[in-house]
Amino acid sequence: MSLLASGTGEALSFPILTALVLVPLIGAIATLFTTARRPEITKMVALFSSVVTGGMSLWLLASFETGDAGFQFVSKHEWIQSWGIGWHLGVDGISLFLVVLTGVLFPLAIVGCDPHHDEKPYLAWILMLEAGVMGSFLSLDLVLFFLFFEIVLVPMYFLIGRWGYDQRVYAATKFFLYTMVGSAFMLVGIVTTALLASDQLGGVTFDLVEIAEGANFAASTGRWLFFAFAIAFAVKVPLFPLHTWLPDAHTQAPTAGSVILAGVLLKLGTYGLVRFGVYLFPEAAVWSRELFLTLAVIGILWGAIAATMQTDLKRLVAYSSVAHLGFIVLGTFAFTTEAISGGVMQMVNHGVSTGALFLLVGMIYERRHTRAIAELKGLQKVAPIFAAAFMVVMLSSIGVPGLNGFVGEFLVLIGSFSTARWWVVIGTVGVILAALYLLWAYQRVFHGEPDEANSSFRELRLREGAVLLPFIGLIVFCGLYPKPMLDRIEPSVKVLLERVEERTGFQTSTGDHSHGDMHGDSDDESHGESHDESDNEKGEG
Amino acid sequence: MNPLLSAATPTTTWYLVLAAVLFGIGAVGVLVRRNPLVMFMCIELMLNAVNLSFVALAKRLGDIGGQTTVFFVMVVAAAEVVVGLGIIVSIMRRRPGATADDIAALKG
Amino acid sequence: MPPIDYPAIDWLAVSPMIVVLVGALVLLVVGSLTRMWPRSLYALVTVAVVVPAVILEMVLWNRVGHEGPVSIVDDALSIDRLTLFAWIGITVAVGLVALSTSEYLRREELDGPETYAMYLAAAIGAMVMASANDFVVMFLGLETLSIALYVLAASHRRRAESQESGLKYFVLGGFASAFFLYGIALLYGSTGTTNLSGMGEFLRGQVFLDGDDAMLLAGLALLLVGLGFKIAAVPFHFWTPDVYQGAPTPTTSFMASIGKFAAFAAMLRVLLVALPTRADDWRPVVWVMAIASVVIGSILAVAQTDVKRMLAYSSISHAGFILIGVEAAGHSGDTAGLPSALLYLMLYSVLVVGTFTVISLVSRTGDGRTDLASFRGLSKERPALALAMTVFLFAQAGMPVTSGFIAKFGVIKAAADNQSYAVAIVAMVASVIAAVLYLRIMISMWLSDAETGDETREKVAVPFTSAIVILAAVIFTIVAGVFPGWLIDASRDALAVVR
Amino acid sequence: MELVVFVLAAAMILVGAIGVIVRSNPVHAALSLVLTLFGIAVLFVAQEAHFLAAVQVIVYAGAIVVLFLFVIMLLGVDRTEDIKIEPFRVQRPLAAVVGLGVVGLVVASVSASRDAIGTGTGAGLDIPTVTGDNDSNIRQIARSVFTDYVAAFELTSVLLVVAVVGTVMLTRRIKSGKGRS
Amino acid sequence: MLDLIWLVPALPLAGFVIILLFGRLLGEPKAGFLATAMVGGSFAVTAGVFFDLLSRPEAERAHVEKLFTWMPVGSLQVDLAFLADPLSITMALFVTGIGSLIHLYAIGYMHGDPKFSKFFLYLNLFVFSMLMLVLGENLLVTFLGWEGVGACSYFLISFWHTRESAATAGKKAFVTNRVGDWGVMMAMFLAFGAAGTLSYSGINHAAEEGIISGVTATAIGLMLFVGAAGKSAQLPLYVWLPDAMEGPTPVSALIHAATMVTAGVFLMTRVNPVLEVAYDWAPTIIAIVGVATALFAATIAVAQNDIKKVLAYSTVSQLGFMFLAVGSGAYVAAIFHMVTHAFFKALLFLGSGSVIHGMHHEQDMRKMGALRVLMPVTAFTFIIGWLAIAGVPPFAGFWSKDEILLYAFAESPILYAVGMVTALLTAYYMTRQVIMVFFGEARWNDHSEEHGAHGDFKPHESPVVMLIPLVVLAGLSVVGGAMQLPFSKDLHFLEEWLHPVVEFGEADIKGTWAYDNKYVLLGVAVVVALVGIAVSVAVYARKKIAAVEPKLLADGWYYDSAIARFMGGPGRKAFDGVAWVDRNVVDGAVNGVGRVVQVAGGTLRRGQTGAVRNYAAFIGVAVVALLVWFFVRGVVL
Repeated sequence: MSLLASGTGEALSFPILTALVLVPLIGAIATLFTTARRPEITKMVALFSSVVTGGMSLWLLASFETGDAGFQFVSKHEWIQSWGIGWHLGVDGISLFLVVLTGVLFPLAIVGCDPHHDEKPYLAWILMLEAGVMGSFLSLDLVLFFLFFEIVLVPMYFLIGRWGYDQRVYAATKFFLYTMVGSAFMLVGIVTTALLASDQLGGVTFDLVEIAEGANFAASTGRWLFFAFAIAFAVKVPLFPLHTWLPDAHTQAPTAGSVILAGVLLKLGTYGLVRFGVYLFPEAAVWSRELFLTLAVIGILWGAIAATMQTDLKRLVAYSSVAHLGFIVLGTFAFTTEAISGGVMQMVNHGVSTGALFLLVGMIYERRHTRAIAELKGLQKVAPIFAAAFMVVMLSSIGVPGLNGFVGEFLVLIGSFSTARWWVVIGTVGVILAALYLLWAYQRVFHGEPDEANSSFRELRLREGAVLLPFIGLIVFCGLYPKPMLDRIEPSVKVLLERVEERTGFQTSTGDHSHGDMHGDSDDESHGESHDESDNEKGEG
Repeated sequence: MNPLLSAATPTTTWYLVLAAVLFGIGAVGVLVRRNPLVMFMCIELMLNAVNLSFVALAKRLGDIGGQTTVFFVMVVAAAEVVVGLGIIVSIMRRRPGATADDIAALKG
Repeated sequence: MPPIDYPAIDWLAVSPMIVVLVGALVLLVVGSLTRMWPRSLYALVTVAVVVPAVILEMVLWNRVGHEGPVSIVDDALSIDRLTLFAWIGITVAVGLVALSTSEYLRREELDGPETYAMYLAAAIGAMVMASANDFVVMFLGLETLSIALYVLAASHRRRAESQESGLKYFVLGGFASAFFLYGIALLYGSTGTTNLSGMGEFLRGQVFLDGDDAMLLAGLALLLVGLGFKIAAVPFHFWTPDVYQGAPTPTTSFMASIGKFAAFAAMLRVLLVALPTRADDWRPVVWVMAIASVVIGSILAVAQTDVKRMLAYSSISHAGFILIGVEAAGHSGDTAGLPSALLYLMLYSVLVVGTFTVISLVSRTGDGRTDLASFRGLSKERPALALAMTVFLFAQAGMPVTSGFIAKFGVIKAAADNQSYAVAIVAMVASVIAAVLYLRIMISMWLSDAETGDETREKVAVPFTSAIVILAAVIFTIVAGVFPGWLIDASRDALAVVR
Repeated sequence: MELVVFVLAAAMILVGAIGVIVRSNPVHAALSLVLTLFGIAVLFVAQEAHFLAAVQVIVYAGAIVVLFLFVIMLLGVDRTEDIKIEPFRVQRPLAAVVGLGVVGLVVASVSASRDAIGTGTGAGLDIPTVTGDNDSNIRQIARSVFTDYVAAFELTSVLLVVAVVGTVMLTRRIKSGKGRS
Repeated sequence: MLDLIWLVPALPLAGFVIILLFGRLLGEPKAGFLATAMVGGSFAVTAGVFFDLLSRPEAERAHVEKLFTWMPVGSLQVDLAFLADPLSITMALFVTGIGSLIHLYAIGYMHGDPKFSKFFLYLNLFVFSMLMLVLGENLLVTFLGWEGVGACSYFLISFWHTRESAATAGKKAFVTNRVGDWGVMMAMFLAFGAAGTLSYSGINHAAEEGIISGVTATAIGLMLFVGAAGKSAQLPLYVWLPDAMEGPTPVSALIHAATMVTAGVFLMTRVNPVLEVAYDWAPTIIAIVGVATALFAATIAVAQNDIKKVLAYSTVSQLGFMFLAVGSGAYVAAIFHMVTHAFFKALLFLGSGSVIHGMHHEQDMRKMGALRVLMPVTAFTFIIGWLAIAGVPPFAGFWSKDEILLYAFAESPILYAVGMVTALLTAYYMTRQVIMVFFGEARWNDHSEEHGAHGDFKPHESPVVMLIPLVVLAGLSVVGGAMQLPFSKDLHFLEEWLHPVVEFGEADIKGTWAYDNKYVLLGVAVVVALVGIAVSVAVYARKKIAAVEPKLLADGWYYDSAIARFMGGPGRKAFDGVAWVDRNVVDGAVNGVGRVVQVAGGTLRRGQTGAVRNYAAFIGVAVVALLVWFFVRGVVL
């Protein structure tokens, strides 16, 4: 039953996960030592380290043992012994693709975006960001995770603040502080979790696996702790109504910043909810699922509606992220294999498609120096290939089957339907709205007869095309053949859910079809009762 | 002689109460006077009140330590006055006749 | 007449203080008899004094580890690891501050041996405070430190602000000292002793009838006033911003590091050695002071435009964090509070010296350019300096991978250990508010565009000695942030205090 | 007898103290301070602290107040301060609260635990009682200073050095031009 | 042959990929011929599969060809697989058949368009998607195609995207379809929840076995119908289809008449066992919506002047008939009508395209007339299409429409009556169109100056690549009815062929009045059609009766404009409101917190007066507070 059981046996001499964290970090430092007079060398160094990281992540993907639910490539060392904090890294199906996504996205962001000034610190911050994100996805120690989760803010702050657009300082500050508020609660939660668990574990440890496997919190305690974690993640996701930092941050960030922010940073929140919320506090997660489902669904609709009315293209994409991330949260709190696997898929897919979308918007900005939808017109006529690329990415974002955006969304919805019926019914409306706001924007930007300012819009260049190609390739591949991903994700999700079921009695499988009729409510009620009972048991124990 | 007076021999408590009142007057003085020199004097009043308490308590406890402490306090008081007056002198040279309220450039 | 039975003196135990004292006197005597020494020599001599002191302290640390803590000179001083931890922190900080002062004084044309002698003398006061096992001794140490600081604060004779800060510090310091002393008097009256461990022992054996402990508690209240003033906790913090802002910047860093370290060490000793039995009485007060300090310090800091003043308020907020550790230490059987407070102090001291060193460089000739605008464009002009400042600021904000995170983590852990979750959460949220001010400084340094007149400003000079201090502080900040294990263990060793 | 002494001395003290805070001329305030200090010296005697009484008169009333007066004269700040005007409206009410509060609460605390005073087991118990004839007050203090309080005593030397050097630092005239170098 | 079924969609896909990569290289007309060849090849393969199936015993006429597992997770195991059975092959046949004809036609029609190859790119992608839709082994593969055709429809409607109206129409089509997709997704979720699978065989099996309860089946059916209403332009979601006429005419013919819009009917037929399990009122709703749409659209068509708009509303109306059939349980009739409709409606559209082509992109029928002389082939074929749709025997439309009405009568005479009225109207407005376009006086001379560049404007007959498809389709429209003739059980070829998929057939209405009197109904239908034609001739050719073309009908009962007004008015306001709340309330709260901190800081600052006496006073107050606390602790407590 232990998630760790199979993973530790991995006999790997090279600490690949540690390297994944350290290589970009070393790259960042190395970048700083290059001379500012030779920017191409700086860029080479940065690109090299990110490509190496990306390569390693792909190697990780290749040598990942499919079907093994536990953590693999585990790297576990003592670190701050006196506080029970360890350097514990590991990857399982849930984090694997996020790691790969990170590894792939960063080199593309480096190649695809131009900071225009101060290239050296820019690249250093990006690489540092990569190290932070990698660390967050790989950490299996609560404090280590927090450390990476929090440190990520710093490079992002500077990326937005220094290389962003006119409102950049406001946006960067808001992003930093907002996220920090969430982290504040999480830090207290982390510490308390470890201390409360220490009684059962016979010593203070912040090791995620040990706490999750060895400690069982009283119902009310677990709920408080869960909320302390959940607030941080909800801000990061961002979950309605904690989302308003996101449009500002996305809009003001430089293109690479937006790409990375949407591509991987937001996933820290959803990933955290799965890895630390549900895994550590299954009882509390089940107990509070209605709240999160509701917020997720509100977020889906709210983000979509708000996106519709935006006048700034980048802001529109940012709000679309709010909606898309709502699906992931919906899936997470549905507690079915399909839904959570779909959620994990969606994390990756959203990273790819929204990342590409931001790249494209960035290219528009590069050419036109505006993001205002009203000032763009008829681009498809002057730049058909560009428009086509935009279209593919946009369709992925809308969730057209055959492209990657659909897979995650669909799995989330179909998986959630059995346990969160009415939320799905409402949430699916977001699918309609996605088409509305994206197509409307597309029409305003690309259709029509280009006016004078837009008629000189440059067609996609080779380098830009080369950057977009992997994105589009992934969009199509993951949409048509998600099986390799699902095969790796599913075992880990299954084990996680078995745990939820075991601890809470919540019926997580969609398997029982004998009473699959419209009376979904009665199902929900029976779930409610069963976990209430388990509360009582834990309260006494 | 009225019985109250005859019965009453000043106890330690009397001294302590007197010291408290003196301390209070000193504290009020610091708050209401604007001349920094007078404020210092008020602080001296407070220190003297403490000294009085120490001495009275020393007697009550039968412990010489209280008296010794007073001795040290006097040293401290002297040192404080020296330094304090030094500060005032250096300020007053620059701004003759300034009151404590005038010296408020740093605020907010 | 019976001969006086002089107490035996453990010379090794007091040797660090003697070294420092000798250093002070040498600087004073030789310095005033000779002509101006070559550049930086005063500071280097100060460092040369500090180094053997630190070595001796480490030797003592080892000895205490083997032989256990002792109290010396007729129980007047305690030599335990709490003392030594504080001593090491104090002496190291003195060395750093002295180095950072060197070029400052040259720039401000105030060079001379007196400042360094003052530092060392003040350090003795601080060391005495940290080790005092007797209220009289503690009071004298406190006054030594305070008087030295009054003088240092007012020592920039060209700046009216400096003198103003000296006067304010002096008046309020004297006022607070009087309360402190009165508190000692009342405690003395209730327990019959001025000795901390004696008092603790007496109180352990004493059962107070109804109201009998009123004087004791009044004394405790007044004692807390004095200590609260020295550590700059709300509501005794009013002097802090004015004095920090007005004082010469190296003095500010002296106050913020050494002053705070000594005062907190003294506070811990008073509360944990003399008055642990009254923990239920003082803990709520400390609790309130802690919360008020973190919140009000942070909120007030946000509204400032002067960097020194901001950091003064932020130091109030930091004091609140340390008080959380103190509060935790007041719970019976707690083993996390005291180490966390000490660890915080150690990490914060170095951090704050580094921060103020940067400020002293940016303040330029005249020590007046400390508003946010003065930091504008620093990243262009002095990128390395700006980067160092950024590290310090993030550390102060408690970002991971810096010492600041470890410090906060320790305190939060101590609070959580004692179920003080509310404090922990309030403190963390307040630290977010405080982050605003660190961000504002960073915005000035990194993100603001140059404005007209910027190019005619005096360039920021980074002299060698200051660079060393900053570099050392940066390295320590990061090393302690990444590998804090040894410091945590050391702070934990300090639990075994002389009771 | 004791009562009379106490009342008279207390009257001196309080009159002097009030004089310090109400006399608008700083010179008068300083002179009132002398009155208070004398009154305290009297009470020191009444409380068997003969040595301290002497020191109080010599050092305090003598040296310190003279120093005050000297500085007043030096700086010429003997102008009267209009204490009828208070620029801060809240200041005096607060002062009243503080004064009454501190006095009231300390008095209340002291009287609440008046019977408990003296039950302490002081560290100086081995020293003969203050009133005993076998050793004079000055000897007892000397013994105490060089045994129990030797650390404090040594520390006063540092304190005084600090005070002296500090005063020098503060009051030395600034050299114009490029400093001393 | 069956295992080559994957080739059917693969060929158009290959065409798509080749044109995508080398489209510019190929250029006109090679890209068009390549695309046509691909679809033609696909048709050939389909035909092969058809004959293979035909050669097998009825029980074995289903073949699943699995390519790979698409989404395997948990209990959801979805394969990317094709199902070759009579229904899907029927669909595939006419999709590829008509598709290749229209491709061919488009080569001529799109001649000279700068985006010639791109047009075929989309067209091939569309055919691919449509084939995925019909060949899908499960709901999800169908949905892949379903959305794919939607996307292609979007691309093609807004093909001339520089025209604002085209762009808007494309978007409208997509979004409206998405509303329907919501229903399809719901149906999939429900089906998966109930049956644990998305494959048709699994779902249908579960329905037959009673694993899917009545209520769930009803829900699935209605949700699928929501989807079908979107895709097949039924009330209330039909609004996009008339606008979709903004696309090039081959697109209108292929997508918005023959193939895509019938997907809803196909889907309902696919899951007919589920509908059988559903509560009785569920199909009735479908029938009512269908017939209502039919009538509604027919009334609108009466007053249209745009040659394509008439056909568009006619399409909506005819689709309504198909749903009437579905709702009445006449799946075979629905498919039958779908096929015949594909023939004649494609024919009509292509004919109209030919007219438009000849008229240099003039679409207003009021500016046409007497074209039969100048465009004889077009006119001839168009007239055949007209007769077919008007329900004149022996043309294809007569048979299929009649069968539907037969079943409708069996269900309810009211449905039948409404259907009949619609049929009357259909005959009427189609006659009107034929007269306006091909007969009467030539009105286009009057407007020659409006055609700018063409100095001597004269309509001309279309090139031969465009005429071949017309002729072929005209032929099919004539003989198409032979698939399913009512006279004898032996002539029910289609019913027989579809039997493995659709068990419900004529046997089920045996004994009703309608069944017993089906020849009477047949006669009534003929009469009605002729009456419609006669009246129309009286009105438009002979001008004996004044034309009734109220604005109400011309504007489609103001339905579309009401929606537009709602979306532009309250709808937009509501959206704006959300954005406003987001900005001012949700974000305002965040900034408000910041402001509160700042204000608090500013207020607290004022306590920091700089006056040392104030500080002392504050400290003093704090001292008093501390003393009070400790006094309370010591004395009171």
